[in-house]
Amino acid sequence: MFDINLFALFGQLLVGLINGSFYALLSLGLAIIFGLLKIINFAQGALYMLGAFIAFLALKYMGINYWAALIIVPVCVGLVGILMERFLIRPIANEDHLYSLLLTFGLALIIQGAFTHMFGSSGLSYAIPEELKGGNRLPFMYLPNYRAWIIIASVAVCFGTWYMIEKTKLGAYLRAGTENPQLMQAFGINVPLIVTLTFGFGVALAGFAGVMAAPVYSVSPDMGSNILIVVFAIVVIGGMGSIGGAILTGLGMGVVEGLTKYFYPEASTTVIFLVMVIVLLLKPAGLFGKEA
Amino acid sequence: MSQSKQDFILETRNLTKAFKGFTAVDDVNLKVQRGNIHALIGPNGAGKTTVFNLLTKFLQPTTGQILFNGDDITSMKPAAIARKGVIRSFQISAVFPHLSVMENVRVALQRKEGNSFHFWRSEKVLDRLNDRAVELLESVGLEGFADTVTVDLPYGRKRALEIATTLALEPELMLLDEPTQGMGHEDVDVVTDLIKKVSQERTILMVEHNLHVVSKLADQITVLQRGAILTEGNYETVSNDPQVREAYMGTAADEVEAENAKKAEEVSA
Amino acid sequence: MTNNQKLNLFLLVLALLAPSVLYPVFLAKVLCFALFACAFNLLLGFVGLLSFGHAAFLGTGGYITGHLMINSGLTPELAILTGTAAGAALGALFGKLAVKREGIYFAMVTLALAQLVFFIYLQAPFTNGEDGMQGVPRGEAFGLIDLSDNLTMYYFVLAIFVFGYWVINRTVHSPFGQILKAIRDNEDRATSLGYDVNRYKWIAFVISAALAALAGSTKTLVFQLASLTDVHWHMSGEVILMTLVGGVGTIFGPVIGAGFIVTMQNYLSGGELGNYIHIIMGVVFVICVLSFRSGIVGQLMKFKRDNFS
Amino acid sequence: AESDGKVKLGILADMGGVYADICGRGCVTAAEMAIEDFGGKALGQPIELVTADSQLKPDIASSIARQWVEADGVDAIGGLVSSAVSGAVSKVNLNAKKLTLISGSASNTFTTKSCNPFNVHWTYNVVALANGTVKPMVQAGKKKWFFITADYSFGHALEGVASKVINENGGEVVGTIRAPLGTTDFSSYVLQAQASGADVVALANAGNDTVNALKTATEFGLTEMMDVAGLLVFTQNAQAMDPAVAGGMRLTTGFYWDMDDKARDWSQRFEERHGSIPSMIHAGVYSATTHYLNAVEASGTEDAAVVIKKMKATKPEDFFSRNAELRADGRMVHDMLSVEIKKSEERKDKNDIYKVISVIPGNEAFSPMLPQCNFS
Amino acid sequence: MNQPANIPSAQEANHPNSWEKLRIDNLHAFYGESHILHGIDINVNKGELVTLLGRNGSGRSTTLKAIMNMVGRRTGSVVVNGNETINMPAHKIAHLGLGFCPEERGIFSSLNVEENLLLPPHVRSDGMSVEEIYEIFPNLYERRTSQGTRLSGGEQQMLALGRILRTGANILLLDEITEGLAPVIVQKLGEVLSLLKERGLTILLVEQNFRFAAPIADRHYVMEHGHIVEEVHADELEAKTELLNTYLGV
Ligand SMILES: Nc1ncnc2c1ncn2[C@@H]1O[C@H](COP(=O)(O)OP(=O)(O)OP(=O)(O)O)[C@@H](O)[C@H]1O
Ligand SMILES: Nc1ncnc2c1ncn2[C@@H]1O[C@H](COP(=O)(O)OP(=O)(O)OP(=O)(O)O)[C@@H](O)[C@H]1O
Ligand SMILES: [Mg+2]
Ligand SMILES: [Mg+2]
Repeated sequence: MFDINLFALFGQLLVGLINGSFYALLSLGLAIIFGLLKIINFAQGALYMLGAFIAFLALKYMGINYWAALIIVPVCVGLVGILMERFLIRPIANEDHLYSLLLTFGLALIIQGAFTHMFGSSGLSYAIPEELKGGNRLPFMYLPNYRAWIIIASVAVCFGTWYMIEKTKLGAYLRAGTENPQLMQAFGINVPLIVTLTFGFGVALAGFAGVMAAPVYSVSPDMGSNILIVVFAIVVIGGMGSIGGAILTGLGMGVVEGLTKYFYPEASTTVIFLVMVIVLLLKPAGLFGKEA
Repeated sequence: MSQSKQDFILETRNLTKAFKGFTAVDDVNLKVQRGNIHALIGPNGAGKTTVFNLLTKFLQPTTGQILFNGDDITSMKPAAIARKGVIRSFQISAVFPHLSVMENVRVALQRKEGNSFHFWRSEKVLDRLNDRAVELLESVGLEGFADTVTVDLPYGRKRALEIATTLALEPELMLLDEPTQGMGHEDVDVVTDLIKKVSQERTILMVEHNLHVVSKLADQITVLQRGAILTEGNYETVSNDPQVREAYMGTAADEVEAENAKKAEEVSA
Repeated sequence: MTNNQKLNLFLLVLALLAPSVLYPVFLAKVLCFALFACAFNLLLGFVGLLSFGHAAFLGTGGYITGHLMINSGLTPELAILTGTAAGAALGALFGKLAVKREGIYFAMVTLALAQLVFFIYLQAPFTNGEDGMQGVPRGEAFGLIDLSDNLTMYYFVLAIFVFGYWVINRTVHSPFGQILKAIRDNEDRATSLGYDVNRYKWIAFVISAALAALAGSTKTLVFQLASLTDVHWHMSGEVILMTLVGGVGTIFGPVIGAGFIVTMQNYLSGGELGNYIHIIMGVVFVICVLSFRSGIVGQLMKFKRDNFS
Repeated sequence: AESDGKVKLGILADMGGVYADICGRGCVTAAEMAIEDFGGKALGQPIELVTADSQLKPDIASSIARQWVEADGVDAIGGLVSSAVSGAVSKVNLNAKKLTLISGSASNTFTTKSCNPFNVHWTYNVVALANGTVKPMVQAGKKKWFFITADYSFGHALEGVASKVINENGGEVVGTIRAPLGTTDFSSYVLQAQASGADVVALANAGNDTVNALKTATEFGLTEMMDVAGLLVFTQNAQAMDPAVAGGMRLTTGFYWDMDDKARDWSQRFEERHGSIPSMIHAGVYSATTHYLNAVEASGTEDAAVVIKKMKATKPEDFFSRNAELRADGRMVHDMLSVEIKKSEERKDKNDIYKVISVIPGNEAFSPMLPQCNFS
Repeated sequence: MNQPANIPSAQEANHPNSWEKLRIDNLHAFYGESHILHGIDINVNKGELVTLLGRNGSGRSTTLKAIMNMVGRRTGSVVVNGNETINMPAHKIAHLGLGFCPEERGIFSSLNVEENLLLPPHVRSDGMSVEEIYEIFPNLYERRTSQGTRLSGGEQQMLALGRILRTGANILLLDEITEGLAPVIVQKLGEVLSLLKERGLTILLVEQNFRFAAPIADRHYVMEHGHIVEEVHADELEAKTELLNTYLGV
């Protein structure tokens, strides 16, 4: 009996890690946009949903398979993001950041509303690609291949992104450019372009997460809004703008959630917010954030 | 001991502030005499602003004590210290940009009214402060600007306003961080005179790089270097100290003396 | 000033006559949200703090009042009072945690705390979770006035609204309000002048929370129902929208904004356009942010300034 | 309660939410069809139909209902998916003495705990589902049950009733887990179910939740270890499920479009108008509306107090209601169907999803009337 | 020191057509509604050090910002190394060899001192090496790993200047760089500027501290209310002292 529970516990931890990978991908996207551009992108969830839908439609109407979608969809979503930034967000770039938050909040409502209107909200299902069907029986649980793939793929993407931003000159430009764009221009750096691309990239990550999610969660218009607030919390816990923080916290919170689901399921929805409040009290700038 | 209590309005004992792997203020024992204008000078990064931040508790000392009028204020909150009569000005001018010049002063005066938490009373009760406010503005030559919105003031005027608001609190001890920074010469002179003027019946501790100002104003000078006190004394002693020249003043000191000498002649002539 | 008073008087008369043409319950709803938005705006518009968790106070007021009306013999005004007090208490708690933080952090902390509250209410038995607290009796105000009649209810709500509106108005134009203004302008300076900035923010927060709860309590009485909608973060978003549409930092703006949004929602959810409601609200949001930031009242005031002075 | 001699019907549905396909525009269409088939007029005046989106929120539903019955002279409100919404509306209608024609909700509370003289509960309820689906399985020797329950009133009710049935038939509930409404990732719940060592994992949820839960169950190989029973599955959900997974699953429904000619005939008309085959709720709305209109016509007034008596006095009889009666407690009792989801090879087309296993007589499916709810 | 850097600039110096580095004609600048600069004419030749004097608010910083196209709107003509820039986006202008050190220093808090130093991209090949810069400003070396805005007022000033010396810009726009610096450092800066001049760099300097500017400058422009009201050559200083006093209140 006991060991079964222990197995169950391991299982929960692993599942937690899988969910964590999605949190990581999404909060990474948010953190980039949020930390580097000081834009709070409330539409991130909606774009994640968009990613899943594009994958679904591409498969249904154009026969574009999962693997192709992994590349194509992020690009499409990224483009959507670039258009958003260029034509909606940039005009208010100099206003209080509160406005960009509200703007994207509105966009989120629109996107989700539109898809609900077109597809209804009882989800559509996207088949797991043949190559990743089936799974392996670990000592403590049956691990579907696709779930394993989720962990590997997202960790890889996350690390790549982290490296690009924290360890390259481009990253430094980004960080500085958000602080004092005018001066960076004066130094000879095309800040608006960088900003647009960064936004596009941050959003593309959401699209990528969307494709990853399509086969395991049902593709439905509200799949984004459900997860968004949690991801927000994660970005804050990790320390706004801290890329590494967002990734680690994403994975970590997934695990924490898994544990709660095992020990006290009722609290599984609350736990992350509890953590967030505590963290903010003890370490205002978040676990990995630089003290303001 | 009781002796020092009367003489020194402010005293720090082994005041130390360490940032990550770096000691900005190192075991400083500062004694500020009541009624003096006391200047704190030193190379960049010597720790002057940090000392100010410690005195006003915008930073927590790592170790050491701060005594004001003999009682220990080391563990007080910034606002509490301000209420005790220690008021500071900032290295960059600190005013309420979107309030009118008059309102700026009134905000300071209002504190003593004790009605600042009264959200159920009409703001009209504040009008009785206007006369005093106008007086203060006159004392810094801003009477003409009473209704201007503060953003639109030229830099020097902002400084003056800041000093007026500070005065409104009738501080026992004023801390001025580079009061003349970024000012044209005439502004410098205005502010210098202003400080002289307001230094009556109160003590002033100031950070200043402009040696002319220092030489004109300071009764007592403390030189900081690398967070520690290098020497103390009046302008003569300090400016003739070779270490100080080497570390801080350079030949600038001579110019100043020359100038002062010249001025002296002019006066005598 | 006198002009202003004239205007207020005119509006009051308008409010008194309104029920003769419009459905009182609808009007009451508008007033409740108007009060809610005003309370929110006290914080955003006059202290510069964006709370993304004000729904928590609205909902708390509602649930507490509802619970008391159902299970205790309290008269409505007392139940409302308790609900408001509860909101204030919660606000005091939130405030203690939140006011230390600034800008976006503040928004996020409030959001998180509100989410906590949401999930607590979701699970707490006395709220009936998703079903909501249904069939709350309106009771008799002061034990005399039967509120079950919609018209009476409306006037009762109007009275409460006027009171709340007065409180806000007064707070803004009080010695306290002056300091808030100063703090908003330059916090460090306010501190160095000896003002305990967080105290002031905290008090403002509590006032705002209390009034939000007052709105919630009243709303529950009007609809005889308290539900999770009032605690959901969407509600926190809506109140921002209302304030934005009406005009951030203008005292009357939120009232207009609330009126506008509530009317729109009513019209939409009542009619064929039901399933467009989110899209349309989103569009309104975007339009406001892009080209209408000073809100209706803000625009009007600008127009007045440009043309009549 | 005073009558204006004009029949005005309100349909409150979920136009954009998770139940939109189950009772959204479809419910409106069904009501329209009912009115047209009735001739469009009652008491000599054209029948008015108003519709609105409840957004599945009790507060919105209640305020719309209030406006309708207090200001707009609506006589009866139908459609009503989600117990929360129905509850709120029924409260309002009780005050205003207007009829509540519930076709979409599953909870049995409207004819038990919170029954009232103006409630009419059509189509199905949790008891019927439990009796229809759970009982036979337990009797077939599936003794140990594990519940994955939607964490709100409907889920709790369903779980409660089902557990009762299980225990009465000598089975046992080895564990339950409550998943928040709208959960997208059931993997951790599925793991617990796996660890529970049960024979059957019962999904006491609806709509997307069911679809997602089942999907995850398959992915983690649960379906190979134990049976999965969807306690409430609508045709739309069944279509959304991968036949390879859902194929062979037993479930209970109040109606199946392909059950016989009368049903087929109506369903085809519905499909032509609405674009997809009707759910049991669509059919229920049509049936309830028709029965209501008949009663109005027969009693010569739309005054609810009178009409409800008439409705209870006459037996509903149409393509949906078989051996049906509207009991004094407002429960419409009729034959339910026990069906099995067809495997892909058995399917002719995308609409061919169920094969009917047996008919469950109404009095077996539904629980007997409670004395305190007898409003005859 | 640093011979290799010296030689090419020396050669350039003999290039006649690269003589005029900066030419400003009838430059107007606006911040939203407010019209700050009213038709400025300035030209600076290769290897010259020219100062802009004037009272607070007279528009000196705005002039520099206008050259970098950092103001709300600007009209007129600004020719840098022979290229008209009036319609150029800000980020292109720098690459013509311009280096700008703003009044408010603009140190980046999200970067540490060294990152700040390395941030601005090279606009030309021959910039100072990081070592040289540390040599001039030892404080920076000491604090190189700490967050940029944690530096003291003066250290930030040093960083702001050091930063653009690295980029190899050969036209420097410097706004009140002695502000808040200890006298010794100010002297050091004087020497640095002279050194840069020798290297053939062109410098437009906004300065309050006339004593600092006088000895090193070739020419002075005096500004008032957004106009150039006087041009004074180094050799005329004696003669025009009175005049300057009236303008500047020295
Ligand atoms: N928050 C901080 N974290 C780390 N180091 C700091 C911090 N604040 C100041 N320092 C360091 O402490 C030293 C003293 O700083 P301070 O601002 O007191 O110098 P200062 O004497 O005011 O110089 P200046 O005359 O240039 O203003 C500097 O080297 C600075 O880099
Ligand atoms: N961003 C801005 N928006 C509006 N007006 C501005 C802005 N910056 C400067 N000004 C105004 O332009 C005028 C010139 O400012 P500028 O900074 O060029 O003066 P300055 O000569 O540099 O004086 P100092 O730098 O010593 O204050 C001043 O009246 C100032 O108020
Ligand atoms: Mg300093
Ligand atoms: Mg300047």
